[in-house]
Formats: sequence, C-alpha cells, structure tokens
Amino acid sequence: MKENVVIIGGGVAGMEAARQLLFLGYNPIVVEQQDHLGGHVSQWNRLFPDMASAQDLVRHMGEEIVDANIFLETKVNFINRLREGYLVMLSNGVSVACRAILIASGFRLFDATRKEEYGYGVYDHVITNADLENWFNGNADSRIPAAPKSVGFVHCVGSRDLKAGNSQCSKVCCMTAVKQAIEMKEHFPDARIYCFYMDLRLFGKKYEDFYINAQQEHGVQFIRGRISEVGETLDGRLQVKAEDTLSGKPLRAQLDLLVLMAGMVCNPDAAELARMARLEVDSDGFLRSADNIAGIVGSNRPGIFYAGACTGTKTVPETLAEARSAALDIHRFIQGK
Amino acid sequence: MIERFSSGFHPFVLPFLAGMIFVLGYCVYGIVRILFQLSGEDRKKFLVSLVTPKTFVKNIRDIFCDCLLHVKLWKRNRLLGYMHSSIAFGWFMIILLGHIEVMLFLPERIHLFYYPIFFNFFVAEADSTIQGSLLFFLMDFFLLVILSGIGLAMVKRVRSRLFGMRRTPRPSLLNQIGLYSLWAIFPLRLLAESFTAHISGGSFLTIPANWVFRQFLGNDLNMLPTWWAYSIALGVFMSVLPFTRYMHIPAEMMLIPMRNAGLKVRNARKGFARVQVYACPNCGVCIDACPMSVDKANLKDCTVYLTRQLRRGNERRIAEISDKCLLCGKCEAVCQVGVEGPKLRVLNRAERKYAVKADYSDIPTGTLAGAAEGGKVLYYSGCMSQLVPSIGRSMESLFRKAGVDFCWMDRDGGVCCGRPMLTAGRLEEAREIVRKNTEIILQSGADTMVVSCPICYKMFTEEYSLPGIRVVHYVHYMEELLEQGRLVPRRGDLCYVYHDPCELGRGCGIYEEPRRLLGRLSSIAEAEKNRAESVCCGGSLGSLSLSFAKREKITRAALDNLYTSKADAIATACPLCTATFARYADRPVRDLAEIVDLYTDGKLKPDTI
Amino acid sequence: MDHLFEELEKDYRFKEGYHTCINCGTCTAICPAAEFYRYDPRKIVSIVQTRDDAQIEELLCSDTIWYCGECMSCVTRCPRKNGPGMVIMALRDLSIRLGYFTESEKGRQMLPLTHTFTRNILEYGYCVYPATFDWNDHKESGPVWKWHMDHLEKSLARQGANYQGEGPGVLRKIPQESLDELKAIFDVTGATERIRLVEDYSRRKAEEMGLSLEEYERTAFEYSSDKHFNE
Amino acid sequence: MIYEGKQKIWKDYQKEIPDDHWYYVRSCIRQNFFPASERKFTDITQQVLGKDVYETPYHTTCGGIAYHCDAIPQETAMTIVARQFALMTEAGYENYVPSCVTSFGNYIEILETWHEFPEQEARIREQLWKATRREFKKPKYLAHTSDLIYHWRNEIAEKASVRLIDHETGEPMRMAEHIGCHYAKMFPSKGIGGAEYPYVLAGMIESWGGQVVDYPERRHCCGYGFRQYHMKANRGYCVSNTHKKFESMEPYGIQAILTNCPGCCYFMDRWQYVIAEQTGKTYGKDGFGIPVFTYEELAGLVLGYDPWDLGLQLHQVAVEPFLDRIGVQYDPKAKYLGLNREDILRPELPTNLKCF
Amino acid sequence: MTDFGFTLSRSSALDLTKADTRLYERLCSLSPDARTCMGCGSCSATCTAGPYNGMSLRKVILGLQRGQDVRPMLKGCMLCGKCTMVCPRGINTRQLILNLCRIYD
Repeated sequence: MKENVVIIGGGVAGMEAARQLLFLGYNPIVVEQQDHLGGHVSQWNRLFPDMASAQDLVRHMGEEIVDANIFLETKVNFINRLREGYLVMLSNGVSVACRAILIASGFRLFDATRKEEYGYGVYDHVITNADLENWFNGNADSRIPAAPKSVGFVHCVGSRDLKAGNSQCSKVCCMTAVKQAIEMKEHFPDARIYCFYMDLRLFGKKYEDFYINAQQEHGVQFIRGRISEVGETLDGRLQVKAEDTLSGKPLRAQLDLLVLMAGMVCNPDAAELARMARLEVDSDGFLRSADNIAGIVGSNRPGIFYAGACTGTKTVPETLAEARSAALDIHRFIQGK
Repeated sequence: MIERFSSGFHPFVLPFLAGMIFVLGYCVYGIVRILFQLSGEDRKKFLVSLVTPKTFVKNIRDIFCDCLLHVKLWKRNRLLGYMHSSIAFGWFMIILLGHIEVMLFLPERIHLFYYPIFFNFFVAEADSTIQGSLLFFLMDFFLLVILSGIGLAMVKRVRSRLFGMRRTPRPSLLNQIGLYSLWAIFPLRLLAESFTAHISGGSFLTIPANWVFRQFLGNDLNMLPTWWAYSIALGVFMSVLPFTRYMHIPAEMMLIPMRNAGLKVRNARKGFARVQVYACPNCGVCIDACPMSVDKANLKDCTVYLTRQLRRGNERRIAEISDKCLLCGKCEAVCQVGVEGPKLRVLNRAERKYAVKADYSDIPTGTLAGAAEGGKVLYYSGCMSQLVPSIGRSMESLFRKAGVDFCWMDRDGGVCCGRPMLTAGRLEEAREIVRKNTEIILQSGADTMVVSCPICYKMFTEEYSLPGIRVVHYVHYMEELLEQGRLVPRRGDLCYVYHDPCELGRGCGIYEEPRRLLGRLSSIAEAEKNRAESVCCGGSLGSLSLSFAKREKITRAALDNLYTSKADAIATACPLCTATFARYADRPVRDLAEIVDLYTDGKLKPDTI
Repeated sequence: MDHLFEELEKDYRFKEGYHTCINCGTCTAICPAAEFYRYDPRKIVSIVQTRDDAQIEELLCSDTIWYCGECMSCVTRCPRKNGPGMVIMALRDLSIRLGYFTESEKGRQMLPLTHTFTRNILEYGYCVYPATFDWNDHKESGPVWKWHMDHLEKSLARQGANYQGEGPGVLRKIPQESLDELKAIFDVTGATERIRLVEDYSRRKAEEMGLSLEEYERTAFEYSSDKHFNE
Repeated sequence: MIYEGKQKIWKDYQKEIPDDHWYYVRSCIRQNFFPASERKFTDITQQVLGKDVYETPYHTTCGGIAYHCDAIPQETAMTIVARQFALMTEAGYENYVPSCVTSFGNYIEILETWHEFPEQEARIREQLWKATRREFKKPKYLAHTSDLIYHWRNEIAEKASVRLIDHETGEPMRMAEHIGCHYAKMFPSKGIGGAEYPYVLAGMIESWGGQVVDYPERRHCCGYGFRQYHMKANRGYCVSNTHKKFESMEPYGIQAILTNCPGCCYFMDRWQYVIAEQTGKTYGKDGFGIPVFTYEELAGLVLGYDPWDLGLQLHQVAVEPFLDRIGVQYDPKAKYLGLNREDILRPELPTNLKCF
Repeated sequence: MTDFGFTLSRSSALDLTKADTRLYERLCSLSPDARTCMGCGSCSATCTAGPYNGMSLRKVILGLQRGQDVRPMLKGCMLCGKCTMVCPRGINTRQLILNLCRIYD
C-alpha cells in the first residue's frame, strides 16, 4: 500500500509536487477548492519569458498526475494531530491519515477595488492584469474598447503599498506589465502604451530583453511615477494623474483603457490552515518558512511542508522548483532521513 | 629607313586620335576648372610653386617616383610594386622611345602625335641602323615588361592575396571597360608590330612573332586589322578614362604639385579635394587598412568608396561613409597617392546644416583668473580623462613627486577642447569652444600647459593660438622630468606593448617618445602592426554613426593585434583607448601616466629620510 | 544647529508624516501647489530623507517650503503612509524657530500672518473677524461684500447674526474671560514667544533690507516676484 | 461610471453618528461669510428636527487657520482644542460637532496624535491646567455639521416643500459636490464615503431629488491654501486652482455646487467672479456663474425657507436662475433689504459676471 | 477692470495626450536607439555642458517625449562624447544629438 501525502491546493505547485511524489512512489491526494486544477496559471494566457501557453502547461501537468487522487471543489475541514502524522478531514467526507502534508495554497490577487483612487469597479474602462489575460484567452470584456488609442498600465497596485497593507513586491507584475504592454501593442498597433512604474524590477532571465524590446520595437513609454488619481471624463475616457518624477512635473493623460497590475497577497485560506495546524504566519501575512534561505519549503511543524506562493510572492518557475524540492523533502522525511 | 606613306596618315589612327583629343580636352578643362575653384590665395601659391625651381624639381622627382616607379607600392609589396611600375614605367618608356624614334628619324613628323605611337606602321626597315635596332630592342623590352605586368594584373584579379591585399574594390562597368581595354592595348600592340615587323623591322620579340605569323598568315592583309584593333583599344581606353579610376593617372600628376605647393583641403567638393578624389587609383589598399573592415558591413565605407561616391555624387552614401569613419587616419597613412580620407570626411560633415546652433554664452571665462601665475604648470586632462580617473590621479602624483607646482584646470569638469565638435564638422561651434578655452587659459597666467589626452593635444597644437604658453604633451613632459632627475625611474617587472593612439601617432607624429619613456621603466614588446600602422581601438570619437555593438568587433581586432606581442600588459597614452580596451582586454591596460607613476620615485625621497 | 534632521524628528507632525520615501510622485501628481508654483513636494521629502543638514538648511531658507497649501491631499495617496504636508509643517516650524524664514520672500510673510491671526485670536477669539477685514485688501470678495461691509451691522442683523452681542450665536462677542484664557494658553504653550521671535527676526531682516517694519510687512503681504508661479 | 461600484465603497465608509445631544462649535469663516448658514443650522436642527444641539458663548476659534498659517505652534493649537473639549465636558456632552471642516480635520488630527503619542496628550492636559485650570474628556463621537445634515437628510426630505428637480422639465438638477480637503483626505475612515468617493454631500443631493455629477477634478482642492489666500501675493495660487476645477467641470452642464467646507464655498463663488472679471469667462448658463451652496442653504431651500433668510444675497454668483429652476418662490426686490425691509442700498454689479 | 493684485498662473502639468511628439518620433526614425533610454541619468551625471547650462541628455529625451522645447539644453552640448561612453544601453548619444540639432525646426 502506497503512503498518502495530502497536498492542499491544486495549482501548479500542488500539481508539480503530486507528479514528483507519484514518481517517488507515494499516493498524493490533491485537495482543490475550485472545479479545476491549475490555479491562477490556468486563468492566464501566455507566460513570460517564452510566451508559452499557460493552458498547455496546465494540461500537460494534469496529464502527468492522472494516477493521483484529486478532489476538486473540496476544502479541508480539520487537520488533527495524530501520534504519528495527521488526520486530514475533507469537506467531501473523506478523512485521510498521512505522515506528511504539503500546503500549496498559493496567493490571492489583490482586490483592486481597494485602491479606490483607481476606480476599479467604478469607472468603465479600468481592468486588472487578470481581466486582460482573460480577454487574451478569448473571453469578451466590454470594458476594453474596440480600438483604444491609448492604454495605461499601472504597476504596483496593492504591492509595495503600506496603505493597502502589503509592503512586499509582487515580483511578477513588472514583467507581466511589460509582457501585456507588448501584447496590447500587437493587438492595437496604433495605440500608445504607457507603463507607470516606481521601479522596474525585471530581475529574471530575459526580462530585461523584454523591456528593451518593448521600448525599441513597440515604442512602449515608461513613465516613472505612480498614478495618484483616476477620473472619468465626459466621453467616458479616463483622466489619470501622476508625477513624471524624471522631469519633476505633474503629468496628466487621457486614456481609453487602464490596466491595474494587481499584486499577489496572501491567501486568507492559508491563515485558516495555519490556525488548524498551528503554523506560524509571517508579518506579511504569508506562511512563515522554517528558514528563508535553506528551508523555504519547511514549516514549524514536523511533516508539514510548503510549496509556492503560500510563503510569499513567487514566479511560476520558482514555484515549480519549490514543489520539486518539497516533494524530495517529504520523501526524506517519510524515509526518516 | 623609309617612310611608307607620303601623307603620313592612315585612317586607322582615328580612334586613337579621337580618344587622345577627348582626354586631353577633358584634362585641360578639368585643370582650368579646378584652378578657378581654388581660392585666389591658393591659386597664386600653386602657380608660383610651379615655377619655383625647388618645388619644380621636387614635383618632377615626386611624379617620377610616385606615378611611374610607384616607390611606395614597392615598399608595401614588391609584386604589387612591380606590377604597377612595370605597366606605368614601361608604357612611359614606350611613349618616350616612340618620340625619340620620331625625332631621330622623322623630326618633321613630330607634330603628329599619333606618329610616335604607331611609328612601326608608318616606316620600313627602321631597324637597319644601330640606333634603330637599339631602339627597337628597347621597345620590345619594355613591351615585354608591360606584358609581364599585365599578366600579373590578371593574376591579381583572381589571387589578390599574393599581392598582400585581402580585399580589393569591386570595379564598376566603366572601370571594367577601362581595365579590359588597357589590358588589350599591349597584346594588340605586340600583334600589330609583329605583323609589320618584316616591313618596319623589329627586335627579339616582334621578329620571331612575325616569323611565326607569316608561317600560316602569309598575307599582308592581316596587318591592318591589328593596327586598327590597337588604335581602337587605345581610343576606347582614353575615351572612358575620365570616367574610370584611370583618371588617377592625370589627376595624381596634378595632385603632386598641389601638395608640394602646400595647399590644404578647404572645401569638401571643390579644388584640391576634387583633385584628391580623382587621384584615388581605387587600388583598395585602404580597405585592408581600415579598422572597420573587420566587419563585412563596413567594407564599403572606406576611403576608396568615399572617393567613388564623391565622383558619382551619391549624397546619401557620402553622408553615410563620412559619418561612419573613425577618423583614425590609417587610410591616409597607407595611401599611395595621399588622399586625405579623414579630412575629406570632416569637410563633408561640415556641409551639413544644423537648425540648432550651439550657444556657449553660459560658460564663464574668468574661472581660472590668475590661478597658474608664478610659474605654475597648468594641467588639462580633458573630458575623457574623467572617465579614466587613474590618469589624472597619476599626473597629480607625478607633479607632487617631482615637486612641480601645478594647477589642474579641469579637475572638476571644464570646457571640452573642441576637437570632437571639430571632427563632427561643426567648425563654427568648435571655434567658439576654442575661443572660450583660450580666454580661460590666457587668464590663468600660466606659461606651460601640460596636456595628457592626445585628442586635446592635437587640438591645442593645431587649432589654438596661445601666445606665451608652451603646450606640452605629457609624454614629453614626463620625459623631461626623468631627464632632469626630478623623477627617478625604477624598473618594473611587466612587459608592456605600446598601442599608438591614432591622434598621437598618425595625428601628431609622436611614435618614438612614448616607447623611449616606457623603455626606461619596463621591457617593451611590439605588436604586429604598430606605429603608423597601429590599429584604432574602436572607441574613437571620430565616428558619428558606429554603434556601440559595432565598435566591439573593432576593439577586439585591435586587441588581437596587441596580443601578438605576447606582452603582459597594454600601455597606451589616450584615455579613450584605455577605457575602450579596458572593456574587453584580457590583461591590464594602463595609461603611460599611470605606469610612470608606478615605476618612479621623487628625487627628494632618499634625501629626506 | 548641528542636527536639523534630529530637530525635525522631535516634531509630532514629522513623526506622523515622515517614514521613508520611494519617490513615486503620487503626492506631486495631485498637489495643487505643484501645478501652479515651481514646486515639487516629493523633492522636499526626498531632501529630508538625505538627512543632510546642508541641504535641509537650504530648504529652510528657501521659498520652497512655503508653497504648500496644506490641503493634505498628498496624505491620502502616499503608499508609504507619509504626509509631505505634515513634513512641511515641521520644516516651517523649524524655519521659524531658527529664523531662517526671513531669508525667503515667502517666508517673510510670517510677519503679517502672525500679526493678523494672533491679534484676531487674542482680541476677538476668532481667526477672521469683520473688524479687521479691509475690503481693499480683499477685492476678490466682490462688490457684494463691499456692500455687506459698508452696511455690516444691518446686513449681519438681516442674516440672523448676533454680531458683538452677548450669549451664543453667530459672531457673538466672546467673553473677556475666554479671551484671557486664550492669552494664558498662548503664554504657556509658546505662542507668545513665537510672536516675539517672528517679530525680532523680521525686524532684523527689515533693517538689513533697509525697510521700516511696516514697509517690510506690507511688501511681504502683497509683493510677489515672478520666480514663484509658472510663467 | 458604474454606480454600484460607488455604492459598494460607500457601504465600507459609514461612521456611527448618534442621533441627538450634540455639542456645537462654530466656524470663523462661516460666521464671517455665511452667517445665515450657521444660524439656520441651529434653527433646522433644533426647531425643525427637534434635536439637542448645544452651544456655549465661551467657545472660541480652534485656531486651525492660524495653525495652518504657521502663526501658532502645534501645542498652542492643541491646547485651544483641549479647552474646547473641556467646555464640552463641563456642559455634560460627549458628542462634538464643529461647523468648520478645518476644525474637524484639526480635531481628528489632534485626537489621532494623542492616540499615537499619549505623552503628548498628557502634556497638553498639563498645559491646559496650567493656563486655565480646566480638565477635559475627549469626545466620544466627533462629526462635522455636514455629517449631521447627511444623517438627518431623509427626515429633511420628508419635510421638504421643494425638491432638487427642474420644475419645468421634471429632470433632476445636475449638481456637483465639493468636499473640503480636511474632511477625509487625511483620515479617509473619518468621512462618510471615504476620501475618494465621499457620500456626505452626494447623499443629501440624492435624497433631495438632485443628480450628482462627477467630473475629473472633483477631488481637487478649491485652492484656499491658508497662507496662500491670506497673503495677497499668493492668491494667484488660489484662483488658479478653482479655475482648474471649473475648466474640468465646464462640459458637464452643472447647475449648482454643494460644499461642506467654509472656505471652498466662499472661494468657489468668489473666484468665479474674479475669473469672469479677469478673463471674461463665466461657467454657468447665459453669463451667470454656477451657484455654490452650503448644505444648510440647500437644506433650507428644500425646507422652504426664504432664500434671503438663508443669506443667499451674500453670494456673488446669482442664485436666482437656480431658484427659478427648482421652483422656489422669492421676492427679487427683497434681496438686499435689511431687517423689516429697510433699504440699505444695493451692491454694484460686476462687469462680466451677470448678477441681479 | 478691478486690479485684484494677482492673476491666474499657468499649469505646469504635462499633458501626455496633448503633447506634440512628432519631433521625438522623427528622431526615433533617425536614431532608433533613442527609444531605449531608461532614464538612468548616467549621461547627465557625466555631462561636460551640464554644469554650465543644465544640459542633460536624459532630460532632452524626456522633454521630447513630453513635447517640450529642449533647445536651450541642447545648445550647450560640446559633443565631447562622455555620455556615449557611460550609457548602459549603448545609445549613440552624439549621433542622436546631431540628428536632433539637424531636424529641429
């Protein structure tokens, strides 16, 4: 009989960990709240830096874990400590006894309505990065005009913002904005595209190339200044205000579409799991790793492991690497090494 | 010796005659036009020089050496030199001997200038005398020489490397017509003379050929077509000559006296510049010399293409070629005829109009008033040295060690010397910068000014007038300090290869002093190409359009040349070269100031202890 | 003063309004003063952040700190919970205490401002009061206000005010014991000392500029050189 | 504009407002420039709505303007405020309502500072004791007078005789609202509707039948700027800011502006006059300006008060076109009469701005 | 007319929508690398002309993007080329400046 490992969260972290655990001879049980696997990635269109299809990635990963036990639309009701291991009770009535649990509960996208000054949900043409990906996926969105002449991207929406309660950088938004700016320019070659940023944090492989490419080939204009306020004009366009900090002058622009780069915030469900399993929560609201350098996938409880954005903002490749690392740590833990 | 035709004429000479008259007319018109394009002063200077005995002799000598013997080419590559001088000198000799023949045998015909060319057709039994047979022998001899040259030229078309040339320019259609007609002239002459050798006489070449021909072509009727062909070839060659590179033959003869008269290129398109453009023989030596040639994309941007485009009037390409050049001056250094490629480019740049004129009225000029009085040395490091702080720091240390009281005029930034503006072709702007600096420097009260950047040094020596101030290059100055014992050398253990900066070497002719200075302090090695042949580092401000990425290849090629010396480190005397090399070099790159500072002590040091 | 930054840190407005600045410019983007004056509040916080006394001193002597209208719009938007407007209040306070305010045209306005408001408060208990309102200095209040001022008592009576009256109501006379309390508060909390300080520094500057104190005050009130507003 | 989105935000920013027993303090600017509004506040709350709104003659200015003009130190401003609280405490009240937005902001800022730095509160208590021998309790509830009118807006609507509806076309009046900066910009949670989409005035307009019109520069400051206005040399700043707002408002066909801040109401009225005089430009229809009202004035009109009892004659921008639209009956001849219809002459008319 | 003693001030706000960027676009067609400026300011820091007339190539490019007149800065340039040496994006700054000086009208 194969040993059970409960994986809470069926996003790419949970899927990758399940794949590795299957390979190592375990019986991974993936618990996912939603009716599909893949989490946020499944909602995305293309992934930087190679512009690979997000759906293909999720599909491919799904094919590799058909042998795992996957419970969709299922939540964790209780986690009880046993003498050796844990008893995890699920909302579908199933209870699983296991020695190891992997938490891969991921992140939530920042609720952009909370940045009231940007008018998400109030003005007609303000959308988020996720809305735009959804549109790229072929779903209609009435907020996106048929032929926008000017499109603005606001970086750091809900990130690096003490007032929004998130001091952390969400890491991926700068690159996502550059990617989406290029994609928008491809959709609307006549549109002027502006990115309003505070710092461009393009740290990953090929990211800077994207930036240069966006400037040189697509004429995307990068304006160093956080948008301070958005208003709606009589004709339904958006009037944005920022400081052009590089010239030290207030700046106005009328835009046909404003895309808010909503950042990553901790998943409130993770706090619930933390309470059930007595896990430590970090000051940023994410789960606290045993150690932020060498023990990123470890928790403060034996047998409970983390992978992906439940411990902080992560890129997809980082998440996948952590999932593999967590699978290996679980294997070593169960083997008692 | 009998003249065959009492009229002294035959219609076959007409093609030659037409070509000859055309080319002579063209040249006369050209000379007159160019003379008018010269400024009054220059024209006078030129005409006076023509009758001045000293320059007259020099002109003759130079024309003989350069145009006929191609002495410079011999130095570059013997095969190439032989090829060119065999054709040029041989042909000259044939023409000369033809005239001697006519003067000797038929002096009354000397006014018919086709006579010396077709002498053998018009006379019979000319070799019957001693003089005749000697002349005929010489004629055959030089014809053979020429034919050997033509043969080499044919080989060069396919294997230019044998002649020390990696790349040659692609000839245009007219040039090809010129080339093939030129090649055709001499074999045809041989044929024609051979066919008539049993009548007119001949020598070791023509008589045996005549015998051979007569074995199977006994009919004298074959004689005339060859003379026609010979004349046509000459006619064709001369009629296309003004439109081909062979125009360099008459143009160079014009260029040499103009240069000897001390004329300077003042206008990008007229006068002396025009002569230079036409004097370019399209030999393509500059292609290999050009440091940009490491990149195929730049092959058509060296001087040979500039002169070609200037002749064609292709403004877009002229601008492109003018802007791209690094102005390293190597093409000029290797040019056989002395086409001043960099200067032509700068003047072409200067033709451009700018809507925004510079305005330097914000620059104050009293900033250094009296700062260098009392015999202080004024030190000007130049803009680029600020990006290589070790130069300024070393100079400061050297001054201190040597106990020199100095004032570093642009320590915290100063006015540019103006050379970058000048080479960009914005001459009025450059002059304004020069005026500003002149005011600042004169107000400082200095009597000696040390300049460490060769770009600035060239500018200060050529474009500035600083009465009462001795402008010294730091290499000279450091040498003086060593001579005077104010600096005491210590030998370093590294072996340096010295890179000649363009502006210092080819620009100011300073090649040996840096080596001498370096030699006192460490062992030195030479790179494969050095001194006047040194390869530009690629960082030159001369180029306006070369991108950063394109420069990298040039820099790496220059470094590869330096690596051939197997030295441990690279020494140079230019901040721009230092900064550029440092970017890609695999061994230390040091400016001379830094090296001298490293390996010298102050005189006072032992005493004060 | 050696440690201007430390001096600033003692101010409660500074404690609340200064944390760390990331120079994002949300403050300048919506700042009314940044739009019409040659002014950038972001730079002020940025300069303060250097903790460099020389730069801070320059700021204290400059017109820059006096452009802010204290609308506090900047406070709403700052992602780092700063209040540039609060920082400026602390800077102004320090500039006044150290006498730097007389070095700038806008800073010299402290004299007429101090006079107007402290006199109104101490004499009438109001910041603004009809008796000290000169229509000629307030032509923007329009002809209607000229009429109102010309018939002040009757007009106010028509409005239902209790002008200079006893008891509660609009523009009532504030009892003397209350005014005495205000005076005591001024004495205890340093306002009286502040008035003296502003007057002393201003007098010194007026002498330096060769002006009588009245001329100095009047000039500060109404003269504006053309370096402040956008052309 | 998605109205539901705003409603969601309004729901998030509601504050608790007790229905009765308020300790009322007056505003310097409003007493000077809108004397009738302050008078009507007590009339409406006490007589019409029957609320306990108490005022003592002993309260004074809060010193807010002097403080924001840097003429008094922060401690002085805090101690004056402490004295106001002491008067409230002595009168037996714990709900504090100032009439001025600058005061309101000042009180909130001070209470927050004390909350964060209790040592400062202790020091101020000491100073107050030293100066006046008074002690105070901090108010339990702090509201601005506009908060109270908002709170009672539906009761007022029930008693209304006039609605903000064009009585000829039946269309709601197009009205803009302008919130004083110090109302919620510093502490968004202290204002009804928050800082970005405040509802305090919008709620009144909606309750009384009007339509709230949003425009891009709605949130921009009127340009008072304290010292910027009080010094003549700086007034270019003030008029420029109002100008910017009106330029942004122009295409929207706004018929009236409702404000809750003393200065804003005064300045947005007077700067229209100055702009008209200097540039010839007017923003209302037919050469009139756009009237700017206080919430008491608007409530008074809705409740059927005589416009001249509400002090509307002291506006420089003519209010008559607005009154005509919503069908208010008034005697145009009585506009500039004194008490008992006494003739006290009438103001001159401006050159460019059309007035009566 | 009444003399109020003050007047309206011009707004300093830059309007991206109204900014005339034709000159910038023309420059980009001649010097495409102008687009790659990331505003790091290396050029301004090292500029020889900067201390005299405020020349900053970063501000020149930015000014063009905002439709401003940058000639006053441009006039001070001496083409010394230090900016080319320090530009991390390898922009051929001298060519850019010369092109700009040429096309301004």
